[in-house]
Amino acid sequence: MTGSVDITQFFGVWVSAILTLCIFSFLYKDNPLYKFAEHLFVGISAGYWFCFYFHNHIKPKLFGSLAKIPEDAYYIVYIIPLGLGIMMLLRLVPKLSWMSRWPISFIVGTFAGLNLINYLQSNVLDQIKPTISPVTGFNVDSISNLILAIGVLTGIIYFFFSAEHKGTIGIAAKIGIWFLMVAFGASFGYTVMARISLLIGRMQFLIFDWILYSKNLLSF
Amino acid sequence: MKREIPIIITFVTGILMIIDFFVPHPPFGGLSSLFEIFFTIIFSFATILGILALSKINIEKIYRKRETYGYNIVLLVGLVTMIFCGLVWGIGEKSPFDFLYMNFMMPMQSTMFSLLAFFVASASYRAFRARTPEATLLLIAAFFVMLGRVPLGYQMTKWVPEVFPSWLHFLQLPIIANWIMDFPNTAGQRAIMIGAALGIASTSLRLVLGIESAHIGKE
Amino acid sequence: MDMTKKVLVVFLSIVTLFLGNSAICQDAEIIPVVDETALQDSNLIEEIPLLPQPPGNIYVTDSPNDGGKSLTIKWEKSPDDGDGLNSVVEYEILRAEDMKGPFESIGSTTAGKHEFIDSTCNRKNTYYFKVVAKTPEKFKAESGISEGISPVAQWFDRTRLSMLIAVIIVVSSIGFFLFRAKKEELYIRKIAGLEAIDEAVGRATEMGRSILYIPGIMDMDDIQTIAGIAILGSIAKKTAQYETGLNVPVSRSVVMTACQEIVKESYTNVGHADAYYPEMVRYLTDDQFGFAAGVDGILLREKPAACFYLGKFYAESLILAETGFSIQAIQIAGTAESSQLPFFVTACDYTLIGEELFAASAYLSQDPKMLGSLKGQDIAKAIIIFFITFGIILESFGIHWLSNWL
Amino acid sequence: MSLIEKLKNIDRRIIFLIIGLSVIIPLIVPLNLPISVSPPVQATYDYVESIPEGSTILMAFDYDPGTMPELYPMSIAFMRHCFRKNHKIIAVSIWPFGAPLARDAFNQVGEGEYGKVYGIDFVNLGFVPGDVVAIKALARSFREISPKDVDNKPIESFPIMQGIDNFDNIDFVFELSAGFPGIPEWVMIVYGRHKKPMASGCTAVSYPQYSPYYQSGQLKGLLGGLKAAAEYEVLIGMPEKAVSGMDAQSIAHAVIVFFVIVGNVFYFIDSRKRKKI
Repeated sequence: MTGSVDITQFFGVWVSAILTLCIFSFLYKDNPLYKFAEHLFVGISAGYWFCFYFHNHIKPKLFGSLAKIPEDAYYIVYIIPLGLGIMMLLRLVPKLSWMSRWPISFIVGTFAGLNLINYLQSNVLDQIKPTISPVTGFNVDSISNLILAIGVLTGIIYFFFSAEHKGTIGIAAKIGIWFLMVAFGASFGYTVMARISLLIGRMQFLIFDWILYSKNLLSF
Repeated sequence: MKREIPIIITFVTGILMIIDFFVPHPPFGGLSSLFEIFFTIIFSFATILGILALSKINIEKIYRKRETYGYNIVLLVGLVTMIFCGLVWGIGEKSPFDFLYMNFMMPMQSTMFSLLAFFVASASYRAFRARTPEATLLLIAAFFVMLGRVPLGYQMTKWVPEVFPSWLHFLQLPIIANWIMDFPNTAGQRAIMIGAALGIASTSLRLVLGIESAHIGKE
Repeated sequence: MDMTKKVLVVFLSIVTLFLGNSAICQDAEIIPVVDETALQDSNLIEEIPLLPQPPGNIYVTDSPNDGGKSLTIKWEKSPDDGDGLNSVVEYEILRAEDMKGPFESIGSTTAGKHEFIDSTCNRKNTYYFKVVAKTPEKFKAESGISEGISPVAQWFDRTRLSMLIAVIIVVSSIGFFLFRAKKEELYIRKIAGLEAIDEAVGRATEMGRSILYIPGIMDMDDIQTIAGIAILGSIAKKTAQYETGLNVPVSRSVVMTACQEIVKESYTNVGHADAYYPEMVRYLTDDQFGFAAGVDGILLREKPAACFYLGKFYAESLILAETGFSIQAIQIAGTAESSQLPFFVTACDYTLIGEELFAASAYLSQDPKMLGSLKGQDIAKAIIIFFITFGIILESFGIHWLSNWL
Repeated sequence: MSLIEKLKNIDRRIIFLIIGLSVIIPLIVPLNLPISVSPPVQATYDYVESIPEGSTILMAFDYDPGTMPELYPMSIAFMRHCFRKNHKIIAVSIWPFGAPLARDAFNQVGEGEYGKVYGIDFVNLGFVPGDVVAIKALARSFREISPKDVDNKPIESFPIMQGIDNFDNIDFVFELSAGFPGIPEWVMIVYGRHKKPMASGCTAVSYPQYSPYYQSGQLKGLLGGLKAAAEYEVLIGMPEKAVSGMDAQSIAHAVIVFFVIVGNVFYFIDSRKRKKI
């Protein structure tokens, strides 16, 4: 290890470690350290995303496109988002605040149309196709396919709103909810892993990047 | 007029997006990409509203000297510093903005995220109890997958023969776990996906037709 | 001449030829290639077995089902691709807007392929193409020039026919009941999570505590957020009537605006416009975990008696629900995000699963048109069930046309 | 309150403490438990093995430091495999903080371990804003949406980009996804529109949600979480961070399983007692 200590790095590691511990303190109970970290976090992150949107959306997409109008008249369409964006800001003027409904309607309409199509494609058609698998006899593949199909069908029946869950439909809906429960249990079980991984990552930071790093620096 | 025009806008844009999907011919084709860009611009503008509202609440608290107003000052300092750095020096790598992100925001993000390890443990201790048949299924599935996904589970059942008879091989925990993930779990997920898509289609249709217009304050 | 010398001579002649040629072409307008005719003239072709033969029969068509930006270039593989000398490793595609050039490279593809899609065309222009076969040693052989062609835009994307049929089926079944259904004819099953809303609001009122409502963490481009906002409308009416506190932290500014609109409207509708103030809906931050940290703070300090999480959630779902549990709030959640449902199901008192979230606003409003749309969804589900069952039967008997068509 | 009652309603902070310790201790004192490989991971590995040497792979770094513990070891393992097979890698991120993560991975593996050269064997196109729109635009033309690489050099100048401009020129796509926009969006465009083979790495939590894409063949392979990263490390024969973290993972896991069992035992005893009364 060289004699020169990177002050920025040293400072950064210590700040990170202290803030990490402040957030962890929440597990014990609400306390001034957590309150401090929480407020700092909300402030910094709100500022972060504001700048992020400015540099990645407003600047290149809006200003960049408007600047191209002299070369290519097509870019005049970017007047639309500029206008709608300004209407959004008119909320600050109480008398004109109703104008913010226009941009909101634009957003809602656009994504209602888009989602209608996209979800029917990816969540319905693309899911029906792999569910249609052959059941040809008494073997692992066929039985698994059959279970998959039964699960999908009864699961869909569970979501029936206009039929009372009684009789055949009642039984099917019951089996459906069982499949949903198995799915939830499985997802949960799978998640446990990931969550522990995150804690491992954080602990690796505290143990190796902070304590050992500082120890090495001090012992030098 | 304050209500009709927004409903007309929703209708027209919604229909245009559906046409865009099927008609590649200009001016329809590519309209969705363009509108998605418009959306990012509009919500970026709207962020100013959010920032102002956030500042307003906190400034008021400081002004009224609520007992914990020190924390509101912390929040505002964080906000202003970040915006100042971001607008003056940009947000590129090695900028002050990046330094603040990497050493202040990022560790808090990951720590907040890692709290989930603790919450997952307490939730499973409390909630995974065989109270009802449904809860029992949830418990069993979770149990197998939890064990099957770690080396420990593999250790527990690796003595089960791999070759003959083949169905016995199935009793190995990782294989059971994978099977649960691939079949019953996929089935459940798929049912939710299909149902959700129909819910989305129906809601979208109601929005486009102006029957539901919660977004503009009308119920 | 012994073998080694022979090889050496061939090698040297290749090197000089290659160096010379590229040197000449540095100033030329056309991309450097080994001109085959020139080689034949100088009888070098016999001496240089490494030179590939050019691809043949270049043939350009309009790419179907697009907006007129794309052309499909096909060619016959060079005889030295995979066969013959087996020296071709790559084809480069050159394009010009005039038969005389200049030809510019627009992309390449590995050997063995004989098709390239150029998706950077403009309908107003006519294009000419050449395909160049290349060897690892950078030897090139050029095909002839294709006939001029302009891309054409299509009015219907035929690959999306099955999707069009699906959209027509779903939209017409929902649409039919949306307009035809009468309230008295409609039965809608009970949804426990929604029945519990009154209980939750009542409890908060009794305890004199507030209600926390989060319409997810995503923006208005997600229908789940809109569903969450619609439910907020019904809940705000109740809190207005009972004069219970309402606290709506949001993580998107557009959502803040929309939530303010609907809360204000609800308060006005039940005659409590004076009780509404915009800060009921407060923006915290766009950041997922910054938002979670902020909401945790609100939960611990304001101790709401009831928490609603209805919309799109990601990993913060369990952070919120477990903190809510620790303050003994009654919790009602709902999302279509299947990876987060398990956490809500385990940590909350009631959970709306997937489609139930979207049905909620119809259910709460009891508006006949809205309820009719739920009936329409059921018809669509019945059709899907039929399709899957029918498909599995066909498939089991070895008939594949349905799955192929999908 | 009886002992059973007390244990049933145990202060959750005690659970927190036990979990914390069960992660920290194995990190300091490793155990080296063996690891089995699951089919979706094997399938990913096999696919990378099967494509001809020198193919061009598009690697999308769509995650941020928040999910690094899971996805970064995965990126490293996959990258090692690719470079060992002499594949070329084009990295791109539609998540803002993916680009520096890609740079770190290239520095460590590409230049550090395999001596690969920037611009020839790999390139980092950096962050492309616009979510789904960005993917669509990349599919159409790299040069159009991202004319400069992460260091603002024109991508034209790199040999690796010669003749490569859109998804039609790519042999394989590997998407590392921590959420939206992620796997569904990429699948929609890469598989749906361009019919190109694609595999993915995701966090363990989203694995169940995306496994239908693997089941239906839209994904050639799928890596879920740290476990899959550890499996991949084993497959390429280079056990590292993911494998070492697996010990802590296993112990913490066992502790949680133990909690679930204990919780149920107490619940069972308690409910029997109540029946007797």
